Amino acid sequence: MKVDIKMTRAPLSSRGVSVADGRCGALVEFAGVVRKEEGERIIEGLDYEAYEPMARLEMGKILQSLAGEFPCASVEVQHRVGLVPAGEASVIVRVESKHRAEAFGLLAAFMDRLKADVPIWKSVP
Amino acid sequence: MKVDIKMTRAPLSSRGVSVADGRCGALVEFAGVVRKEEGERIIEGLDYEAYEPMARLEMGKILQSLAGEFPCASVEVQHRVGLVPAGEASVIVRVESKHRAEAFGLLAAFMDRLKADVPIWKSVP
Amino acid sequence: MDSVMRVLFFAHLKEITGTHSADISTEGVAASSLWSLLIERWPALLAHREGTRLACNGIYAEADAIFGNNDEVALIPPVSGG
Amino acid sequence: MDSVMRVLFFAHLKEITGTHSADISTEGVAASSLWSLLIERWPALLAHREGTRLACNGIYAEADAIFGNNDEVALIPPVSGG
Repeated sequence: MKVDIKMTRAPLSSRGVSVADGRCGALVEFAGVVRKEEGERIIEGLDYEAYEPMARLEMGKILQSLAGEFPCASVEVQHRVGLVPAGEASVIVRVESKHRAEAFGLLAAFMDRLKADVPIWKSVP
Repeated sequence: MKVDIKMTRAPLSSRGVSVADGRCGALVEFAGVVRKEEGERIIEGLDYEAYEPMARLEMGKILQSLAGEFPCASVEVQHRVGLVPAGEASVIVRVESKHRAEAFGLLAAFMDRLKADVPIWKSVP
Repeated sequence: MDSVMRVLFFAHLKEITGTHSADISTEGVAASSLWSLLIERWPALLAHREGTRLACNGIYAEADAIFGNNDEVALIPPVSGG
Repeated sequence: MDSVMRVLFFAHLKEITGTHSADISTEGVAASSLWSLLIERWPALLAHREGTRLACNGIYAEADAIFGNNDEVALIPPVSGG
């Protein structure tokens, strides 16, 4: 499984899902987007802080540990750090796989693990 | 839940997932892509035939029936008909929701139901 | 033209019947009778009866449905979209 | 500089300690002793001990881990990425 992990302060970019490697029948892109409402408050954005070397390492380990159960062709993760304005993506995950079941499975499991174990913290600035 | 269903002979277009409505925290785009390999054969593409009025109706009914369990803000479905070259998307589904769980749930359930009940047929030309 | 039922064929059923649609004059026919009528005309349809669902005016029909004039009845073999 | 352990603080722990990192001179210290040492210096950390994990050189540490010179030990409060 090809894995690509990027952490950046710049806005994340989506490649879209209209064309894929001809061996893959499923392509999924997921974006986690900062909502304007945090509880009862209207916010301008969220500030993301990361322990970057460990965050990369941990994301790689999580993906490798999921590759057996959900064998996909490739996974790209982009996570933004610093201030992310409301309406923009804090994380984008793109998965290509032969069939959709493993792409959906990997994506859902990865997001659960990301939110449980990857050293990234958000706060209202 | 806003629902938009499109069937077209033209290549499908993906809007990407980098920006969303500020009330939505999750944005997913899924593409089902024609694979170069169909069993042992290498194919140029697949031909999709649809009973279009019923296909639209059925997709709308499926989405409405899933909206209770998976309340999402919006769902857009594009399904291509006619010849779809290998490497190109035959279907693109875009879901926006407050949290990711309902977007993932709706998408997976919709694709299962689409493949079971929507009157569309593919064949090797 | 206003007292005719149209029957639609898709995918391999279209090849078996050699047509995308057939008009049938009838005052009203149950699903099972419609099948008999179609199989009489195209015996090769028999092998596909199991697994093929009927839809009436774009909605899957119940097993005990009665189809009437002006209805558009479609034979829906196993689908494979997506 | 080559016989020092660096301890990193993130999120609200950084505000509690007033620093992103602290260097500690030690020959080797168990996880529980490190906590004692840190809480002695910043008592407010005590309230955050439960729920905060330790990582050593970018890897979550076991409860019985021993940290030594040149290790980078991070206090990882509950994460909230994604």
